[in-house]
Amino acid sequence: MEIVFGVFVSPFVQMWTDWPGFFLEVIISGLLTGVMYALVALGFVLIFKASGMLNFAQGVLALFAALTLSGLMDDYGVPGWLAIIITLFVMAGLAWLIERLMLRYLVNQEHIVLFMATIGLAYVLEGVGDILWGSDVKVLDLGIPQGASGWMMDTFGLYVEKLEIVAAVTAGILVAVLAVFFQKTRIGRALRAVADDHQAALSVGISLNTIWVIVWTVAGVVALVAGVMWGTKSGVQFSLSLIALKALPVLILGGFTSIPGAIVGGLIIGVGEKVAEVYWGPLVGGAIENWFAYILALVFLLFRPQGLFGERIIERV
Amino acid sequence: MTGGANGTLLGVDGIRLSFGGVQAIKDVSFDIRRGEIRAIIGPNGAGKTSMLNVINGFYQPQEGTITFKDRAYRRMSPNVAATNGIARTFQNIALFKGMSTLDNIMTGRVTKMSVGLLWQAIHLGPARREEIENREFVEEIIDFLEIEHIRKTPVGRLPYGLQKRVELGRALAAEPDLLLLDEPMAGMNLEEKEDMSRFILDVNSQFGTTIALIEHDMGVVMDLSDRVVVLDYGEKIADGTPDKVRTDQAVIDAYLGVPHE
Amino acid sequence: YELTYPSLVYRTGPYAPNGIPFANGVMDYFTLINERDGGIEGAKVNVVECETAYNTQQGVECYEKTKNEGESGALVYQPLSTGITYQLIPKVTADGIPLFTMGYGRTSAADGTIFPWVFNFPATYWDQASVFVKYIGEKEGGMDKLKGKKIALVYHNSAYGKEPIRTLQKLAEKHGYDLLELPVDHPGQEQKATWLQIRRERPDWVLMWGWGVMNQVAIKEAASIGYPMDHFIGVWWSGSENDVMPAGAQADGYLSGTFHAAGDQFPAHQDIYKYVYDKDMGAGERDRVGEVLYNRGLIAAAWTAEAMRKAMEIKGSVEIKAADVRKGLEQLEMSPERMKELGLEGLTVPIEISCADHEGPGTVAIQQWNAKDKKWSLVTDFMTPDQEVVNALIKEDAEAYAKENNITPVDCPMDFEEAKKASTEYSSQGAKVAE
Amino acid sequence: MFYREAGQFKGSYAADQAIFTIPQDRVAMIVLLVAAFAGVPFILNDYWTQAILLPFLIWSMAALGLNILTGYCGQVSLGTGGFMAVGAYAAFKLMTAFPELNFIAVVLLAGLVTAGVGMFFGLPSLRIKGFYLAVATLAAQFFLVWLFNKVPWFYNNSATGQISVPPSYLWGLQVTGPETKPWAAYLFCLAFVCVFALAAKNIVRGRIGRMWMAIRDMDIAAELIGVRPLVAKLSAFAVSSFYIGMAGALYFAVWLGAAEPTEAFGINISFLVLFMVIIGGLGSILGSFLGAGFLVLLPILLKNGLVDGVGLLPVTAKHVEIATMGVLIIFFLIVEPHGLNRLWQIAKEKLRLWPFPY
Amino acid sequence: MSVVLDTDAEGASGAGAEPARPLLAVNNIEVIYDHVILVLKGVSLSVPEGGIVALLGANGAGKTTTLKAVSNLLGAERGEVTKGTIELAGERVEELSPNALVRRGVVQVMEGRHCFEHLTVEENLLTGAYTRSDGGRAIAEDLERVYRYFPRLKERRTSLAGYISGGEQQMCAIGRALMARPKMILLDEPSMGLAPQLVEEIFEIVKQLNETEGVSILLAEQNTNVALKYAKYGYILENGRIVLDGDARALRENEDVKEFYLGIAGEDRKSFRNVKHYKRRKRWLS
Ligand SMILES: Nc1ncnc2c1ncn2[C@@H]1O[C@H](COP(=O)(O)OP(=O)(O)OP(=O)(O)O)[C@@H](O)[C@H]1O
Ligand SMILES: Nc1ncnc2c1ncn2[C@@H]1O[C@H](COP(=O)(O)OP(=O)(O)OP(=O)(O)O)[C@@H](O)[C@H]1O
Ligand SMILES: [Mg+2]
Ligand SMILES: [Mg+2]
Repeated sequence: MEIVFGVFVSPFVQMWTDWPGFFLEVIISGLLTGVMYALVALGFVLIFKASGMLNFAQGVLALFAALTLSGLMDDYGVPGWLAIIITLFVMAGLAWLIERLMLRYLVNQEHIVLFMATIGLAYVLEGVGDILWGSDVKVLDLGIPQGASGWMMDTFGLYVEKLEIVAAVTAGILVAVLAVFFQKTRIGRALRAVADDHQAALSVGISLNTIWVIVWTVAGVVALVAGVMWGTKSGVQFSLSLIALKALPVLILGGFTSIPGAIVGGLIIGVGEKVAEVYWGPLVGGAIENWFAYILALVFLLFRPQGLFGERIIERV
Repeated sequence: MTGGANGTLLGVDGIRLSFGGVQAIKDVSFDIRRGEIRAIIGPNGAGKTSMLNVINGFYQPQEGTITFKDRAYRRMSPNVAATNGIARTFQNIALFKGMSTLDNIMTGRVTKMSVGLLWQAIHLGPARREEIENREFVEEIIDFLEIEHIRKTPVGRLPYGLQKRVELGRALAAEPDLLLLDEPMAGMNLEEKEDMSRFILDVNSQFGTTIALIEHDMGVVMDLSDRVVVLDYGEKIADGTPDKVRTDQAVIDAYLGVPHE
Repeated sequence: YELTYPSLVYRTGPYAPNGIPFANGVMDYFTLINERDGGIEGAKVNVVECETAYNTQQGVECYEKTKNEGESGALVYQPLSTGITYQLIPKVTADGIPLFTMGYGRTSAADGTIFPWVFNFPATYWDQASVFVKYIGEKEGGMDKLKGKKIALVYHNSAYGKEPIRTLQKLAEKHGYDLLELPVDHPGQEQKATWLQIRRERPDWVLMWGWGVMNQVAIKEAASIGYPMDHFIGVWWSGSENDVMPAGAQADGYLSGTFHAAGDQFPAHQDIYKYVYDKDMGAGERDRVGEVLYNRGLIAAAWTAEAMRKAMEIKGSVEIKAADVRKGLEQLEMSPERMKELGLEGLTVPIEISCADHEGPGTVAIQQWNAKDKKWSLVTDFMTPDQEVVNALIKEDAEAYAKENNITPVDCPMDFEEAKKASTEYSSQGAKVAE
Repeated sequence: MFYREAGQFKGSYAADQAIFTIPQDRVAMIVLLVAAFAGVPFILNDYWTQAILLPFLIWSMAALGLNILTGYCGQVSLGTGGFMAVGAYAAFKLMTAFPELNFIAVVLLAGLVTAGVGMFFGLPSLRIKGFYLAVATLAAQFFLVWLFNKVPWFYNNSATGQISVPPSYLWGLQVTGPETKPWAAYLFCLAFVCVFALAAKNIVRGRIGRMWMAIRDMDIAAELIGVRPLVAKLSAFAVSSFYIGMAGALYFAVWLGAAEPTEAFGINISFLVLFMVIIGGLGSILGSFLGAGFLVLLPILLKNGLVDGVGLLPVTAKHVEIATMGVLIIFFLIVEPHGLNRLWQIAKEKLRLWPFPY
Repeated sequence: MSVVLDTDAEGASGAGAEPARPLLAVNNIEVIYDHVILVLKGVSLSVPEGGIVALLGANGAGKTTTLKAVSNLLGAERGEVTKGTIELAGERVEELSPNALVRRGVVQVMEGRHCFEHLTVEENLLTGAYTRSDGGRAIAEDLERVYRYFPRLKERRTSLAGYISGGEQQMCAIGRALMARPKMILLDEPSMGLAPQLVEEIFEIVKQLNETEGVSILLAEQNTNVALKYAKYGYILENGRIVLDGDARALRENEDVKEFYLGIAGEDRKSFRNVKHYKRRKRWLS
């Protein structure tokens, strides 16, 4: 009994009593980190929603975008805004290539095969990215504010990362736009149709090719945003692609097919893992946040196998 | 075996089933006697398939009881149903696409086989014996249904009609006491319907299997079934011999449209 | 006669940014040897690079692939990864090829009586940990002041990261500071939780055993929570240009351990420009010569080359094999004079290895980052670790290993402690480093 | 013309159930085995064993395991790395705790332990399906690695958490530890893999295998005809983990000789094995071998080809290699989504029809 | 009316003869699945402008395959047309993408429904109008029209297509095709799983579309009675070959067709109960 108490209650009580602000800080930074994850998760959701494909290359896509951007700025001294525009075009071109060379030959295949293909794609992008831009750490500076927000610090004595606030705002906007796009528009409907049944989609005249170019372009853009945020945070380098692993629990928690789910999932995971690490980590030797995120998601899934907002899994004979 | 030759094998009583707003089945009761062929008909979306799903425990009704072999179940579970001898085929074919015809039918005998993992691993002694015994039984079914030629073909590649036949085979493999057939003849041409009818009749007469049959082809229904129950919008609107049902005005309005000869 | 030096590198994968400059340093130095001196005693060195991507399986593959390469066969290995080191220790012992893990790998390999084929001079993680504590003591105004202080260790949650823990715990017992252990999982882009804890616990000092992206993020986070950089000390794998650059000006004043100086102000570097880059045979970009990790690679190569020379001297012929190089390493003496000849004077300490002691002096200096002119510069002399503590640990671990794998210690003229003392004496003569 | 089953009739169902119904196949198989056991050991050198054969055999074992779970029972798992770690650490603990324990027993026990762990982490599969499950299994991956990294008991409190294998002997032959003769290590693994490949084949063509496949192809229907999902799925997890556990033990004890959890059993292992299974062919025993062979050989061929052949710098070679790997994976999925195994079958079909098409 | 009949009678008879302006002309195509399974061994047929053509045949004869070949959906099943040509209004279409065909007004109702499970019934129907550009009003009208045809769908408009009954799904699939306002519909077993009176209704609808809007129909159907009742011309397909074709009325009179497809032995339909037990396996080829 007192073990339970010791684990679930006392750490918090004690924390709260000796420094309430701190608990708040943990929560806030949890939320913000969550948003950062959500940015990555969004990319996954888009592609899954539109082709039932778990796009493992999303992380590398973000890396690739960030590499291109910083490469353009450092190596060719292109001004930031222009570099961004060029990168957008690059991502679009990439989407086109991917469709042309890969997706169109994989129509109507099992999801696991598609998943596998995206892993192959991840390799290709990784190799090409390295060859094009080299593998040293690149500093990415688009003048996005960084560091602790002085104002918060002074007024509330709270430590809040500016960069993450920017990220939060961006994510909010993205989600709003994309959600509307998917639920309300004709294309959006078509996308969901494709995810359900490639062949039937073809039979009603939906052109998978165009659909996929569209989605992958959008996903590329989202990847760029994620890449910029994380790149600014930790410098642009190979490891950037590994944030995909941070996005996965967010993904299943929110539901593969739900855009708002990505955000909500992000928030829950973010807070969950931070609280766990800060309050429980010390009890067991730390570094638990990685697996804790997954366990947390798992627990939710046991109650809702399709994630919080995912499409119902249809069981019918 | 309990109950007399003509005792009821299965009784559904006051079944009520709804999904959110949709009332799929509204207080339906009927019974199936041992050894008879019982047809369930009705317009699309009347609740026929749902009824089968209730009988073999895939749907849990909000109200009502199911009595099978004189045991009353508040709610049936698929496993209980299967082990007690209820087998079925499905409206939208539910075969195991990746497996060969043979394996599909062998799988139908899952409740009849039991040899443990280790024996299986060395595939000798009991495992091998069991495998061969069951294989022989399955081969009989295969002959019976005349699908020898596709024994080893992955069912995914078979044309629709044959898949239906394999599915029947899989159900038969379980040596069921009650066989539920959901539109076994959909998408077949006349000749195949005739074959299928023959199979159904033979199963019924040779193995004495009781059969519940959902079918939209009136010809078939009227010819094969001993008694017919008619559902419409989840309600039972008629129940009786084919001839009685055929002439029932309510049925004609709701379902048949034009009276069938 | 051609000498084969297999260079296991990782120019790809998550740690590439650190692997590349090191590999370039090695490559350039041997190119210099070949170009300027026509090889070692006239025998050219053939550097065979093999990409491990810092991955053990590939490391093994590289080892097996290269070990019989060329006339001489692989003469010595530098696996550049704790993981691969642990793989290779038994293999090299069986195959009779020396393993030179310069300042990383298995610390207890310092004990030559139990690890005859493994060398890890000039210092180990445990020395380094103890030196950090010593430095802190100085700053606090005496070791006694350490009592009640709080020191946090932020470490890469892996074998490598866990290396210093025991030493720090032992020293904690000794000096009465309390130690706060904060692991960070690979790769470590997300360390909010860690740094929130630091913000809460307010440790007086933070030590970091970081690697790759973890370093950059940690330094940024530290800056964000306004942790004083000059109380933040990184291990020598957390103290390169890569690690501090992304944090920009905020990183100013950040400290890290090292066993050599940074910069290209040494004669050897001038030669490298002259003989290597001017003939554009350089392995990397000219303007990155002299970076911390570059110099580290260069020194690794220098010591290796010297060991080969020694081996030839002992054998009296250039046709050396791996076994000879082991002898060369074991009797390696890098005197101040010799360093001057090689144009390395002041780059690092003189060292002398012996049969029992494969670790050498174990002295470590502290360097500091100057964000304005983007330079690392030494801020201390080379300090000797608290040897009684460290040596004890080394013996303990070495013996444990000996028992596990029933190894009988080779008998050496001196036992480990004495040998250690001797080599420390030796290197202290040149410990003053030209600023 | 010569590769036909025409005119070969099976007298009994037993004969019809044989693994190789076509004599030509049986002969080929025997020849292959003889070569593998009696031929290869003589032409071995360290490089071949360490860099190609051992990895091939051990990965094949792991792939077999995953294929049982993913290919036959349709439960995608990304926990392979973690489960291999369980096997490895079980082996390590056993070997250090009971030095005189026969190494065969060690491997088997390691497998059993893993089977238990696998079953436990398989429980969610009763509720969670498809990619949700796949991602959920990462929980196992991360947790297990964390555990072995954290709890000193697992690595006998060694200073750094590295484990290294003590030497062990079978019939006076050393099978683990540095002085092991390459051929000894090779034969040991080969024997293990062959025996258990056969066992796997037997299981999947029997009742249990059919149960798994039924669950894979249509779990609802399967349940309705009397397959118990609980039994089917958990048994799949158990058997699969058993194989993966043994693979883990061999991987650590025979091949690597030393390991640390974060690096040797990382998530990339999970993916690697998954690739092998998919590339080789889901739901096919042969496929597991083909996949393993493909993914072991390909990088090495590319590496050597690019460096020694084309003469690229190792680094560029590496990048090109990675990219090419990707391209090839995609290429193979496009030509044959059902994997190398299916290609092989089609080839045989064609051969059977040859010289008359169709 | 009769005129039409004659023209397409001669039009379609025999692959060789050039039909009088057929809308769709399939010239002895061969289809192979998975590189090895030869399914269509030279099938030729043609559908005249505004015609209703029935494609009859046992299971596995290749009806579905033929339709998919026309609408270019084979690719998705790893099948391919290896020989022969397919022309739509004189234009070669084997190379076209399926959606290009839909834009040209050819829509297929696939065998086995293939509704979009996670979309509601209404969304399913709207997706049918994906290729249309004639504005929301027109589409809304057609939606109403479909609901008029199938009141049942209107009741279930908001439920996910995955959950509706088999027959409802069938209606949904047909309705979805109608939403595209096609010039030509390829119907694969439309009557499957539909209640008797609905079957009649559907064919009435088809007939009406054909007459009022001149929609051409290619119909693969097992229910030969109805099929030949509404079709103007028929082909009989058996293991991948056309074995008999001709004017619908002619086919209805054909003795073999009578026996094997209409089940009319002599005068009245024989009961399923007293089907003979001896195996009848008469085939035109074999
Ligand atoms: N799981 C479910 N969720 C929601 N609604 C359902 C579900 N299953 C069935 N329904 C609804 O219940 C009604 C009855 O469905 P059912 O499949 O039993 O009809 P049916 O009699 O089989 O029709 P058909 O002859 O077309 O197969 C239908 O309106 C269907 O939409
Ligand atoms: N995807 C596929 N792969 C391999 N073979 C196939 C595939 N689809 C169909 N076939 C084969 O092609 C032949 C024709 O199939 P098809 O579905 O066209 O027949 P059908 O006339 O439509 O039969 P039904 O009336 O039952 O629908 C069948 O023998 C079937 O085995
Ligand atoms: Mg139904
Ligand atoms: Mg068909």
